Amino acid sequence: MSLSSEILIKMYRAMLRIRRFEEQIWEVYTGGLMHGLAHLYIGEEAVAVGVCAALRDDDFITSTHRGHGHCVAKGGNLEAMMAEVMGRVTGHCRGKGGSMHIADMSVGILGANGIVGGGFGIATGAALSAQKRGTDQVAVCFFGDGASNQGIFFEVMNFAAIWKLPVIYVCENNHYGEYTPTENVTAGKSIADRSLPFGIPSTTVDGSDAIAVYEATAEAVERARKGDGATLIECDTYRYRGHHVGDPGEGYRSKEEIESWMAKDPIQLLRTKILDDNIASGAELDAEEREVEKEMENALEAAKAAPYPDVEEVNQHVYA
Amino acid sequence: MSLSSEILIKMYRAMLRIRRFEEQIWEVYTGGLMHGLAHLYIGEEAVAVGVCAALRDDDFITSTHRGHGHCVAKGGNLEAMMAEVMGRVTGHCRGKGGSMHIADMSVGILGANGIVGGGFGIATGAALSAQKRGTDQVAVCFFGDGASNQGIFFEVMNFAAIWKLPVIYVCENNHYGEYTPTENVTAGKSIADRSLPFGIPSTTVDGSDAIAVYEATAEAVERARKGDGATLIECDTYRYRGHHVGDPGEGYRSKEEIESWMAKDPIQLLRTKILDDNIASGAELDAEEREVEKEMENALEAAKAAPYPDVEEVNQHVYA
Amino acid sequence: MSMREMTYGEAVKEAMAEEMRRDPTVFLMGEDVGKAGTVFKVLLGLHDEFGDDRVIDTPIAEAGLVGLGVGAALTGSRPIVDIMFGDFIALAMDQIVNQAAKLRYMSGGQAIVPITIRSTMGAGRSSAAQHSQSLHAWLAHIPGLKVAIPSTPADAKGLFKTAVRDDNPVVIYEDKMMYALKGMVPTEEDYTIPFGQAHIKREGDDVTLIATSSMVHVALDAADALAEQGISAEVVDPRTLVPLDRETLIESVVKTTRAVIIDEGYKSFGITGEIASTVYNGAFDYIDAPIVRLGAMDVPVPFSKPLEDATIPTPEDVIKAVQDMKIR
Amino acid sequence: MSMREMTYGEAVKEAMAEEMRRDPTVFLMGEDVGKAGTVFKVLLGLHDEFGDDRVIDTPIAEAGLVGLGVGAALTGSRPIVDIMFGDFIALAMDQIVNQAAKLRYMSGGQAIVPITIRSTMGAGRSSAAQHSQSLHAWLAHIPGLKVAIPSTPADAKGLFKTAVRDDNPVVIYEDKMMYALKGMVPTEEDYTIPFGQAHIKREGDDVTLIATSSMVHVALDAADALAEQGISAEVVDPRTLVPLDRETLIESVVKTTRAVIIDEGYKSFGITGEIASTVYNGAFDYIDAPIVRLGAMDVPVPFSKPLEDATIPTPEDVIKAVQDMKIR
Ligand SMILES: Cc1ncc(C[n+]2csc(CCOP(=O)(O)OP(=O)(O)O)c2C)c(N)n1
Ligand SMILES: Cc1ncc(C[n+]2csc(CCOP(=O)(O)OP(=O)(O)O)c2C)c(N)n1
Ligand SMILES: [Mg+2]
Ligand SMILES: [Mg+2]
Repeated sequence: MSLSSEILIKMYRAMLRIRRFEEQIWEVYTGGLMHGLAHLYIGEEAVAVGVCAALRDDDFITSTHRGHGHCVAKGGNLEAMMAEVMGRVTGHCRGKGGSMHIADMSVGILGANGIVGGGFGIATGAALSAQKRGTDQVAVCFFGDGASNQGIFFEVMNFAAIWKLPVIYVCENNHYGEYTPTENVTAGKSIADRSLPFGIPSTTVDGSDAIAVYEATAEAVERARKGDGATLIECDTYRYRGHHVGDPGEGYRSKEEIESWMAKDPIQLLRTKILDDNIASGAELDAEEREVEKEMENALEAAKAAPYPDVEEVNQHVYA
Repeated sequence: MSLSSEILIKMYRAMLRIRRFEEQIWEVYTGGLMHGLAHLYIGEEAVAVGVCAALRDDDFITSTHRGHGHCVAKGGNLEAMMAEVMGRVTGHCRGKGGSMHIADMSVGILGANGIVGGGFGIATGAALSAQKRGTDQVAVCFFGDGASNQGIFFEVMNFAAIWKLPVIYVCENNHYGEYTPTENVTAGKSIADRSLPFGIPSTTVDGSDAIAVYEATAEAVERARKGDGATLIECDTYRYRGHHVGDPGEGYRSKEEIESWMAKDPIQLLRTKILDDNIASGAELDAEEREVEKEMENALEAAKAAPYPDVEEVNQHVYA
Repeated sequence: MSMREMTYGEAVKEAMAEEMRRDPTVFLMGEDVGKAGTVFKVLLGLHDEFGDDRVIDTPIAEAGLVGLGVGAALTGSRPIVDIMFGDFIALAMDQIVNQAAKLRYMSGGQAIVPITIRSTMGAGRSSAAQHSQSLHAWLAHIPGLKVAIPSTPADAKGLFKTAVRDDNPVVIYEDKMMYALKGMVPTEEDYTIPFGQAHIKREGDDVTLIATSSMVHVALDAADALAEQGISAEVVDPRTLVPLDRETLIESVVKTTRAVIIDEGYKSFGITGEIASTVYNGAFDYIDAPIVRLGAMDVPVPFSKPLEDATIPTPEDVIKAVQDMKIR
Repeated sequence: MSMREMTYGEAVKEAMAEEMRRDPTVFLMGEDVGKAGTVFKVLLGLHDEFGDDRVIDTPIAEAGLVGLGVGAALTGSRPIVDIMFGDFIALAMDQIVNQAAKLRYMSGGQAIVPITIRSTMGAGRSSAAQHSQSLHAWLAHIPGLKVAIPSTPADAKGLFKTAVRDDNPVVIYEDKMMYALKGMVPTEEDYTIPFGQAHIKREGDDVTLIATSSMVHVALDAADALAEQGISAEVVDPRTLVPLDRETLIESVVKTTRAVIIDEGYKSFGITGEIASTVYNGAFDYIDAPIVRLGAMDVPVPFSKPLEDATIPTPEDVIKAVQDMKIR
């Protein structure tokens, strides 16, 4: 599969947007502008971006507690996202969800989720709904290595297999669940193997390589749209930062390990590829970067200026 | 593995005891002597008996809603069992559990279970306890093909694998969950495959062949006692009767199918083997049969004569 | 209103069939709901009419089952999910409570989650501790869910249809002991019962019997017997726990000045506490005698029939409670 | 009694360490309880002392985790199972309710299931709808379980030790907002607090504030303010919901004739209804004003701070409720 330069640039830009958004979150958090938790995706950008680049706007995704990257990649709005994280009424969810529940249903983002494994049922059900309604929409379920030990993962794979549902399970194996190394709590040689007993094909890709992720996803999307059912994709990846913004991310992870991952940074990798293949110049890419920077600044300013929701709306939206 | 004639005769006798007990249940039920449900095991005797013959008294089993066979095979007492099914105070559980909760903890029977998949956690936890307490006890979890779709099955296999727990998962694949054919709702080529992603070895055996079941179990028990961890054994089997005593078992299953299974009846198979190998004579086996018949009659009489529990004990045994 | 006699089970089936005919996005899934028509056989025939695509047998995996329903509801379908025994809802609590109930709120009103979860409740079948519970209090406690608990064939039909049409997650409990109960049921296609309207099943002046599901019939039997003793009992059925028609319950007790509340959930920390304290507060100046709460005994439901029988409220229990109030 | 000042979190850790030293069959398992000492860091150091065999990091699989605990408890071990957030108990309800709670009864008294499940409750950390719930009402409803809900460091230690020694399944809820709260705690090794004994946290005559967990401190703050207005409030903490010390609650209200009940569970169908109706009945002839129930607002807990704050009962809410009673 050879990717158009348009897509490559789009992916590059999306990765930058995620990176900048998250760096900004770090500052917003340490600056006391946000409450609660936020789980940073920095280092994993190629996964969300590679996957979502292979999707249509009307396809669905479910996200995780580490959800900003998915939201940006699927078309969430930086301003509405920043406002949400800061609990402002202009947020995607009017400040009611926050970082852990960011959702933009208008572009198929069915929500970040605070329950580890919370997206499995929803994504698989969205695929069932697409099938029942006779569309060719596809649903993607992002989940972590930790989530792969939740029983419902296996339950939904069984459903997906018997009914040939158009769903793609994307595992972001970043080698830790909170402070616990994946191998301590996760049996078997690979998470990708876990779909095989159900007859669902799987593959493992380098999660730092956006193009590889894109290609694996595109293949899975094609299968799904054709009615051939589900796919599991395991992406090998790493979070540079701690489990959440309050965790330095050290102690349980060695300096060497962190550095070895940063040495193959997904954004740098794609930049090099774009430059090597003469798809765009360094100056053009720098211009992208400045634009993203500007967008981010505007988003932050707007979010800061936005009000909190009125206390009167506390009991609105409980029921339709 | 060559089995001693003692074990073969013991297994034959155990299978007869199960068969007679269950035929008796049918009569007790249709005669209005019992309330509620009972799920009959007739046709599947070789599984419970083959497995339990390879266990020690201090090993643990967890059973299912179809639990009489397991209970008999592990050493339950026919009289206490019959009384339990009839809700009498002399039952194993003082009539409080009934058919679906028969338990005799004194011989390691941790209970039949009304929740499909209810034994997974308990058996795996019993194995964990054995490991922590430093014994070499083993725990066996009986479960159905239907239960193999419950998420907790996969959760506990993961636990068992990472901690190398002495547990054996025995799937009784009788090709139906209630009225639904297994293949309609169960993805993949075999249930035995489901442990492979966790690095837990598995095997499939003819569940009508008590000796084959015994041998597979004995191997798994050896692994477990040595500290090498869990095994999954899938037994191909069939229930002759309906899902429960009220269900004729027809309509959703063809006559031919039922007859083809009855043609390789587990009790007849073992009898033939014993006779062919000159381990016992027909007369000796017939004598076994008469003894079982007698035991059963006594059990039934005793159960019928036993009182219901006093209403005063309705709120006893809620707490220790 | 044209009416037809049918059983409670038939009423549920008719509601479902009508809604499936009306709205192509409605489908049903659950364990053995297809050809078998559920283990209670109440849906026999539905699969014949609607086929595999809309009456769907599923694996035994309650969490996944509800999870798929939630995802489908979020994306343009209106699934009905069948959880065979109410006890098994325990396996799907996360999906119901942490997902279905909260998605609308957490998304700031973007989402609707029009899923109907039907399940059963009630002891009395010698099914022992894991197949006899009435756990509706759990779900009534969770904002974002609606909970219906019909006591008659007509209510079953009308509430079920409302549930399917509601844009919110609704859990509807059918007492499995009532499937054969007969009653007159309106036949018109748009017969629905609004949620949050208690129904006075029998009028009376001396005492209010607030009862749910099959306990309504226990209350009605008690009311008959009390009438013979010259005591006039009003029987009020909330019909939905969420929303709860607090006003009607209170008004009745303001009139009668006394109340007995009868529900088949475990007595402690069940719904009778909520209702009793609601009534106490709302009718504070009128209450003449301590409100009596009757619920299932606080023990796991025993298998043995004489024990099981002792755990469920009976008309005699209600009668005794009322007699102790020394009305005349 | 020799005492030492420590935080609520330290008290829990000390209880656990002492019980593990005392009884080799006690072990702890849960997500990130090992080196990380839980995500709240309250158990830091425990793993150093007891090692991998007794302080065990587990996969993220709450149902399996509790299931293993139940099986271990049934066969000679005394596991402590950590469920990080109380919201996640929804994933393990079947194991807790259908297995742990019922095994003893269903086996006719053969089994004991000495498992301690510790989890957290409470909003206030801007953790949104799936990390802020106080769902203790669910488990208090289930016969066969005991439920403890300590409000102070001393109670946390004493109740936790009792839980571990109890032969029944016990669920103990720690409010995560209280981990840093300091208090004096008895140091002797056999300091345990019997279940089913409410504790009067402050004596008073005019009104009884029945409060649980962190709401005890809300009640105490309110009592201080009320004292300045010449109103003497008694603060009573049930400490365990099951068993519930109904007598002490009733006695207090018989004395004061008025009550406010404050709990952080959702208000509707939560524990305040049970307590209110218990008190109404027990103190029927003494009650001078409608009992006020305060609970978390019946909405999924919102993320945005001003909204979240509006959902949790405050001292001002309590004060206002008492003032409305027009005591003087
Ligand atoms: C059901 C549930 N259990 C536990 C948690 C607490 N928790 C939040 S994130 C996390 C680790 C998740 O690991 P993984 O799935 O690998 O995702 P990652 O954080 O590495 O992206 C845990 C245990 C939770 N939110 N939900
Ligand atoms: C959690 C749960 N879901 C559903 C049921 C209802 N049920 C009882 S037996 C059964 C079928 C079980 O099939 P399988 O595991 O293959 O066992 P078999 O009956 O064939 O021995 C079902 C669905 C149940 N008891 N528990
Ligand atoms: Mg991870
Ligand atoms: Mg089967």
